[in-house]
Amino acid sequence: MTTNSAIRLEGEKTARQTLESAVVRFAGDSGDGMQLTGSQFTQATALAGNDLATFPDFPAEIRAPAGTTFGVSSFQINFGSRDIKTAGDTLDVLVAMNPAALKVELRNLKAGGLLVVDSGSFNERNLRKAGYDGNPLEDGSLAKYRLIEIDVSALTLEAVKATGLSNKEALRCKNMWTLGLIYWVYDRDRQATIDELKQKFAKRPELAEANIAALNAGHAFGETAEMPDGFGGFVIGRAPIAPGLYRTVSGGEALSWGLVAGARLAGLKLFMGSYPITPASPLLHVLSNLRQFGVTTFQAEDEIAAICSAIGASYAGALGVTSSSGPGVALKGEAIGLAITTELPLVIVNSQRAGPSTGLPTKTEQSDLYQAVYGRNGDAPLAVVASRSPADCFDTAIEAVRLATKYMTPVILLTDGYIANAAEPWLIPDVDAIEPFPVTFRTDPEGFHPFLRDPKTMARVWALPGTPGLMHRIGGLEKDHESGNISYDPTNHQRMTDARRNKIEGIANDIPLQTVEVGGTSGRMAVVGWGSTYGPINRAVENARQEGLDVAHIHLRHIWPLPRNLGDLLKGYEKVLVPEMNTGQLLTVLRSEYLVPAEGLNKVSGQPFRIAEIQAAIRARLQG
Amino acid sequence: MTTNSAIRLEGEKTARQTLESAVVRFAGDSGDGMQLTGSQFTQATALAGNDLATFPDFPAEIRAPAGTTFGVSSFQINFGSRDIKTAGDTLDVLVAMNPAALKVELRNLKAGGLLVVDSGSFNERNLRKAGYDGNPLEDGSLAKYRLIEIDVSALTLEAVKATGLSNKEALRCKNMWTLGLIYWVYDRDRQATIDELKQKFAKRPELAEANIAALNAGHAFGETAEMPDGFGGFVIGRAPIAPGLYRTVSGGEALSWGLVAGARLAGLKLFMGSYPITPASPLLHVLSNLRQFGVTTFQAEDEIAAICSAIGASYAGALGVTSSSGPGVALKGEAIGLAITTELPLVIVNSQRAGPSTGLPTKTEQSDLYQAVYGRNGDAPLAVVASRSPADCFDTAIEAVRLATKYMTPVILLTDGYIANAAEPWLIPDVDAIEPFPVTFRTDPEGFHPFLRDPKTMARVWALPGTPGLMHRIGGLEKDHESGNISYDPTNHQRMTDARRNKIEGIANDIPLQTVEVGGTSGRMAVVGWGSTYGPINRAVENARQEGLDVAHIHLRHIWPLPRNLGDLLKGYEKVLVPEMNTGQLLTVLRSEYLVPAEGLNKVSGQPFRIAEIQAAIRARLQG
Amino acid sequence: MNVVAPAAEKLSAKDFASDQEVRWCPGCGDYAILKSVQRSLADLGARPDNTVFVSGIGCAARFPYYMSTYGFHTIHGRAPAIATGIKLANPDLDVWVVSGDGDALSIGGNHLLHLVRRNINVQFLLFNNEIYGLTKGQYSPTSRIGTRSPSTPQGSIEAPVTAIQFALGAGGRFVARSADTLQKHLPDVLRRAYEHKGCSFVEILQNCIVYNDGAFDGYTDRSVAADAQLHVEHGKPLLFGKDRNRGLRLDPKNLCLEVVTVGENGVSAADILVHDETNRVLAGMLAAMETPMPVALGVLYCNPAPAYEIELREQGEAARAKSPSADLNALLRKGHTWTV
Amino acid sequence: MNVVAPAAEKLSAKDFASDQEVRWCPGCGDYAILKSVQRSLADLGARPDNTVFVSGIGCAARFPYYMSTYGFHTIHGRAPAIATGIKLANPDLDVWVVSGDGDALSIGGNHLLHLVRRNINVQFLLFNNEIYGLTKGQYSPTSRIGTRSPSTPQGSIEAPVTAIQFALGAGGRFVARSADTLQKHLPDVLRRAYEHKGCSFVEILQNCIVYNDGAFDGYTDRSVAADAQLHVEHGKPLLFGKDRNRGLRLDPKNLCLEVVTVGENGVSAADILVHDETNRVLAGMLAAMETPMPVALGVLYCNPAPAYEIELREQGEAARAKSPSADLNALLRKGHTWTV
Ligand SMILES: Cc1ncc(C[n+]2csc(CCOP(=O)(O)OP(=O)(O)O)c2C)c(N)n1
Ligand SMILES: Cc1ncc(C[n+]2csc(CCOP(=O)(O)OP(=O)(O)O)c2C)c(N)n1
Ligand code: SF4
Ligand code: SF4
Ligand SMILES: [Mg+2]
Ligand SMILES: [Mg+2]
Repeated sequence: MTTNSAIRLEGEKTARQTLESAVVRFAGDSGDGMQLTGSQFTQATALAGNDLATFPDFPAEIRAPAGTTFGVSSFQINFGSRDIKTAGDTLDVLVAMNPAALKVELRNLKAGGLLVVDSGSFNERNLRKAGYDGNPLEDGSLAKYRLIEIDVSALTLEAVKATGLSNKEALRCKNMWTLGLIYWVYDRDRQATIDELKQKFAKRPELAEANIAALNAGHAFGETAEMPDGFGGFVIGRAPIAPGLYRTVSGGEALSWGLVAGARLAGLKLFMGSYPITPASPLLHVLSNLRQFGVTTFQAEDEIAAICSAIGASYAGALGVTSSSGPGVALKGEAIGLAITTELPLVIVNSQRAGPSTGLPTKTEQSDLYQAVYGRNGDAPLAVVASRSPADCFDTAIEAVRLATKYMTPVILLTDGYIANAAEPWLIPDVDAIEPFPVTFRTDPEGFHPFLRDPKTMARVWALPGTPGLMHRIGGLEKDHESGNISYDPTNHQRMTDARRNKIEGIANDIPLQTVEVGGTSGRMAVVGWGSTYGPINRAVENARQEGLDVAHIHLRHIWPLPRNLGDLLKGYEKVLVPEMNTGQLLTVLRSEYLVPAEGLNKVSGQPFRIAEIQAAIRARLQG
Repeated sequence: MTTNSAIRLEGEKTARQTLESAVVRFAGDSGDGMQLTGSQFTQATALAGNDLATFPDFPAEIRAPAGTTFGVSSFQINFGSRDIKTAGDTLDVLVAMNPAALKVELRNLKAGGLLVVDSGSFNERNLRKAGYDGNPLEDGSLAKYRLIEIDVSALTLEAVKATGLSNKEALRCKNMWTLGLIYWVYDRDRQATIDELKQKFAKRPELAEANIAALNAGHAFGETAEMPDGFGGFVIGRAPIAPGLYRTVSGGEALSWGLVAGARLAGLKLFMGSYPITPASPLLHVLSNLRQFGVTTFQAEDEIAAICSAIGASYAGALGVTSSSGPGVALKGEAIGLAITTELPLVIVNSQRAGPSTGLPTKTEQSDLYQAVYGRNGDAPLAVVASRSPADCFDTAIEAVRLATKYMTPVILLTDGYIANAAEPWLIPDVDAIEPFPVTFRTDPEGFHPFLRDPKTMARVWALPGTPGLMHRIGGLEKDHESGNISYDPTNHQRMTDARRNKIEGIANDIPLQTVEVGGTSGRMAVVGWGSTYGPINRAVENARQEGLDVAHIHLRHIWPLPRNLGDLLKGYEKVLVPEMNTGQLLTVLRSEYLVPAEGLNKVSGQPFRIAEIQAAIRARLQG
Repeated sequence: MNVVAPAAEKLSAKDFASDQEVRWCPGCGDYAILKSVQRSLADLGARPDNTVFVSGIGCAARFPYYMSTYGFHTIHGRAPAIATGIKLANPDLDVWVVSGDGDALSIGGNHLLHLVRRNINVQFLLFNNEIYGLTKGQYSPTSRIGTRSPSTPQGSIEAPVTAIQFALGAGGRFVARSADTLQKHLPDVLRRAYEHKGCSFVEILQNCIVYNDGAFDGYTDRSVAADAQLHVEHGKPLLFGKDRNRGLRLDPKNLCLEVVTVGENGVSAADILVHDETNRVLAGMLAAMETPMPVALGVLYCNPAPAYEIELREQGEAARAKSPSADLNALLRKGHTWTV
Repeated sequence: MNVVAPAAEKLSAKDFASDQEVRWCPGCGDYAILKSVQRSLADLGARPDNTVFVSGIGCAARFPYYMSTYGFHTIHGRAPAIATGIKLANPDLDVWVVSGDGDALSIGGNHLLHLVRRNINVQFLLFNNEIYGLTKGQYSPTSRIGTRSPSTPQGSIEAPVTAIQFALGAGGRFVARSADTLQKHLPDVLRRAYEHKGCSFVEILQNCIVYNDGAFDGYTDRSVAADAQLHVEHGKPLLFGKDRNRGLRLDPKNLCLEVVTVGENGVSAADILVHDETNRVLAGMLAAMETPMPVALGVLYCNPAPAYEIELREQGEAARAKSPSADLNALLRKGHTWTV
């Protein structure tokens, strides 16, 4: 070993190798700043013109003891010069800041992949905490990887010495050193990160200076140090992306902004009643900072109060929104029924997580579809839409607001933990160019009845308290089809039940016909998905088609009602495969609606699908 | 008119006419004691050896103002010398104690039916309250009925004069006078009623005396007074009923007793945590009086606390039971998930009522099947059973307890407002003759793990706090498949999800194969029902078969998992018709499970099906 | 639906009555409360079109149907949460919540706690009949120990919650008590509640003639009223009785109240405690009084603090003042962007 | 799973620790509480196999996993209800409930109210860190006004609920307060709670080092502790301070407490209030004290009443005594029957 740089191999560097795409994972202790590292790398990668997708993976514990395997925090990014659909099945590069990170993440690294480790953290204490008997850096167990073993700790201390920081603070810059090195690996520009560090530490310039010094040192190390096999770095060209202004956006942000945009398009103020819960809280947090957009947020005492406050707000003329995850939405069931029967607009966002019960709060799943479509007492229909990706949250949120206000109905918007936390590049839309759908409140007392319906949409009139002359009473008991007064009349109950059902079914006429993402509109197999499985399904179907298989990808945004051509469309395929991160919930809906012999591909491990899993299933079922 | 008896027509009485069956409805003000009248008539009819079915119909208001239409309280009974399956589509006899009762109930009376009215209550005030412009007794509008118009009020006062009661108290005996008359009409024995009155008013013998006097007077009136067309009364012979000891039983009673019997068969104490709600409260009330059977009842602060207390009780080694109606069960969703994931036995009774939301609390419906089967977050399977009639509640309750304890799972038991309130004759079983299914608690620390499973049932072991050496922790987070400790391992989550699912699906091997109630095991049509529609479906299918139609009746007790032969069975029919008092909920399950093109027959009016409605639908769909 | 012209002229109690037939049991105490409320609203010059009655489920909760105002009959226990949403979305509305003892203190206890604590400016009327009326007579959280009911055939064994003590424990800033039959007193209390800016909590003792008849006869019956009711008034001595010579004295050693008679045993008028409605400790002691002490009626505590929705509105205004343009396109473009 | 022999010999604190790795943030106040509880159970001679820890959701609620007793980590806010069921099904178990300020007072407020009111014999430990720890730092119902958090970037605007006042308002019969760092005081309070037959409510001030660090430094920091903490003891004067010469005096006119110094301004030892833990009014006044008054720690109120589950058991026994046979066949045959 040379002093300070623990590179084992020698030789001249080769030229940068051009790749189509790469998957990198930064993994370290919760305190190691891996999420920041990841998001900075994401930004630099976006600026370099790559397409990308990310997957932040937090520990369940707030701040697990240092060095433990359950305290490992990671950030994965897949980027390339072609279009990128998932955060990647397997890793090309793994950065492991400590033994625990290596222990947890190594199994995802490809043979021959680049493995960057901070050898400075591979001391006996850390090895033991990670559950290693020996030191993997020394026992040859990593032979099948390209190991870059560096004492990042020491090099960082060295790099930031000039700033006079304490050892503890100086070591906090390790992540920037590493980031600098990976910037070198992929030939990324450091300027945006430098700017951001300056802004972030505006009040403590010595910290900015230290972090920047570490970043630059890491990069310089890449430029100058010897690398295994003479490794000279990669280059990944620009992706063929639609031109325009881009940013990276997380599901939480896009969803919040979509709701704000939707409310504005409807001409309403937005009221958000919520109660914190993983992974739904980001929505509450983002919206809490948007007061200037006419947004009111209310942290209620529980989920029931949260939805009830939103119902009250809608009743008073705002757009009521409530947001939670599975267990919290379970508590809202009774109140959702009230919104259905009083026919008030309401958007209910469910950021799904692994269940049942408390389940695995930080892991992703799609197992609340039953709850969304069926989970209430009585015949209580509503509309359900689902987002497929972080950026798609913006559009689906607007669609949810449109349906809620146009049809005077609660709408459930399904997203999940993966979408809420992941980020992706987003072609920023021009909000002014979106067709508005302004609400009209009833003001004319002449002939007014609160349950008069629009003959086309079947939506009832919306008359706000405070309006002269329109005083009326509504409630959860069955209502007369006109006056809204309590009615025990059997015919009226049948009529209102039918009206509620037909109103929601009628939405099918107001949503786009189902299109096919990839493949033909008939054939041997359709793979039907919804939500965050979009990426892996899409890539898997594309791959399978390249293998010559006759398979198409259909992805649903509207879960209820379903697009009116969907039944016919599905009947055009010999087989229908429905991959879901649940035990087969959309499957039930499709089979019952269309009597198509659809089959499920079900994964309930808290982890997103891998492309390969879906591809294998397509292959197997087409052969089978 | 003759004095005191307002009989209009003259002539000699004819001999009693023999009938196969009859439908009688007693209708009056809430204060008129119609429910008591009805239950006395039921008893006398049962003692006379008829088969019978009843339908009590209460006003929604606790005590509506006298004379209003919404204050009308009725009791309908169908009885006969053949087997009786429903409370009857249309009335042979209507007793209307006031104008409001006439107004509300007349539409159900057959042309030519017997109409008994208390003309004493047809004063202007009451007529106005009932919404009559004129007096229907005088305007010829009742011409198509056999009207028996009697000043019951005056005759009652007369009859009880000797007892010295106040006018107000004396008039309270009107219902007994009327009952006496109807006893004459059907030639019923008064003794049981006389005994009961004596017992009821043991502390106020003058009231007993007055009521008995009125009863006798009404009967004597029938014997002696002139009747329209010389009407001489009916006679209805004994029904061919299985021999044994009988009683009448309401759903609330049978369900309570079934739960107590089930707990005893399992060797457990019963703990019932509940919160009052219509129509579920009777269960709480009945069980509250059964403390001597090892029953503990707990009126919780809400439905969430109710189920949670039951979960706690099960955890501590009792049989936890909770009971509510739709809106209350909606609130239990999150906690049901906890019971599912901790795999504790629990029985959740849902006495369904008309929804959505508060709906029509006093009206019946079957619209909580979705909620039962699908209404929770996460992949959260449990078992669902449904009672078809008041008496059937006893057996289904035992079955629910058996499944809950044998499989360590929550079981939802669906009943409804109709079943809860109606009463029917019941061949009293010998509890000692029922096969027990005793629970064994784990006590051996050797090799103990809380999530070890019985290889056959897949139920986990049940180890009670208080047991030396078995200390362990359970909870709502995903658990290691053995130790029960928190596990974030993806494979373990998949394994546990599969285990929960397979355990419930495995119950299908432990329930009877589905049988056919009436008709062949294949043919042109199967009518598939569940719950309280049993009666009307059964009779409708029998009638249709008598018309020569090839149709069968299949009635499900096990809603989830479904009997393992059901799919094949249904595929043997050309058509499957699913009548439900909802918009098609079992329909969804059957279509999705078996891909059979089943069709719904849906009635959501808060009223049970009429036989004729189902019969017409069978006819139409077989022709169509 | 009622069309009431935006009238400048004074409305009468009748103008606040809807066209719906009132469906409580004949003789129910709710009738008298309904009348009091209708009369009070008229006297206070409230506008039907600016007034909202929100309720949960129960007999009491049918109240909104009988008012010609806006009305929302919601679900059991949740009226406080729905009222909160209404008030936050439109703070200009006059919002009244009507609830029963089960609705407010059993299933709805948590929402009530937080409504009171947050100090949302609504009038919360708790019709306390110490029983579940609508579900036919089960005991409630305010039922006295030993109450026999369909669910407690052997008698209830729970110490009842004292509504007023609960409201004080929740941090209530306006806490008052009256009774259905007090047709002069109740409107006075309602007026004070209406004028209070913040959450006004009013317990109204209400007779359920069917399931708990006479529960409050010990206080409200004419024959005992003078000696059994203590009408508190801010700044006035806490005196009661036919001759208004009985009063409350503080025992400072034991920190408790005792009933004394002025002119007896050397008790003088100066010994009698003077009611201070801003004193929470006194309010708590008054609330806790039980037979043989008199029941304290009137405004037990009133000590205003800023209402939640006003503070919230101010925060909104501050945010808007900081970024007056509220340009959504700009928001979407904030932070790092790049052009392809 | 732990196999602990039904040992006659005395257990140590370690015997109450499970084999699970403790996963709170390093430096979290929960560690100290865990230690105190484990030590207390050992000292009290509790049996692991007869002890159940029940919790809801939150950082605090992970507690049961770290105890070698029976444990049930339930759902958010519902631990009191589940504990109730456990205790009613088996009154012989020792049941402890561990909860956070959000779990107990936000979503779970209603269940806590009723647990306390019913007087179910459990020890309820509320770890109050005035923040939502597990969900990453949102303000809680005990957060002080102005708390900036991810959901209140402009500062919270709600008056916090005072846990002890709430418990008293709910009718609590045992109400106490201690803090994570008080390693002598806390076990004393836990012992009292354990010995109390009925619901024991214990608030434990707990430092969340990540999201609300130092929230209680004004009371718990060594430098201020003596002057900022008042340790109450039944029958002893309410004195505190380095020199134990500061104390509480009652102002009987205004019904409030004031801090005085013995020996100054003519204040004598006799002027100092003596703590009476059976006096609810005093407990309320002590609970309400805020800076610059000291924080009251110890058993503020203890006034036993029959525990619910004992009364319930007695009712069951009475019912069984009345019909000792409990013949199910006879029950089914009671009332009118007939033979066909
Ligand atoms: C979720 C739910 N649970 C239970 C009920 C049944 N329920 C209706 S009102 C009521 C209690 C009524 O008591 P209270 O609030 O005191 O009002 P009162 O009828 O006495 O005026 C109950 C338990 C319901 N409607 N919804
Ligand atoms: C039904 C439901 N709602 C919300 C959550 C999310 N959640 C978990 S713990 C918690 C609050 C934690 O705060 P606290 O009770 O004070 O405990 P701490 O973490 O501070 O110890 C919340 C909101 C949940 N798990 N379940
Ligand atoms: S049941 Fe009681 S509270 Fe309800 S309306 Fe009747 S008298 Fe009033
Ligand atoms: S977040 Fe706070 S309360 Fe939770 S473990 Fe960390 S320090 Fe403790
Ligand atoms: Mg009540
Ligand atoms: Mg907390």
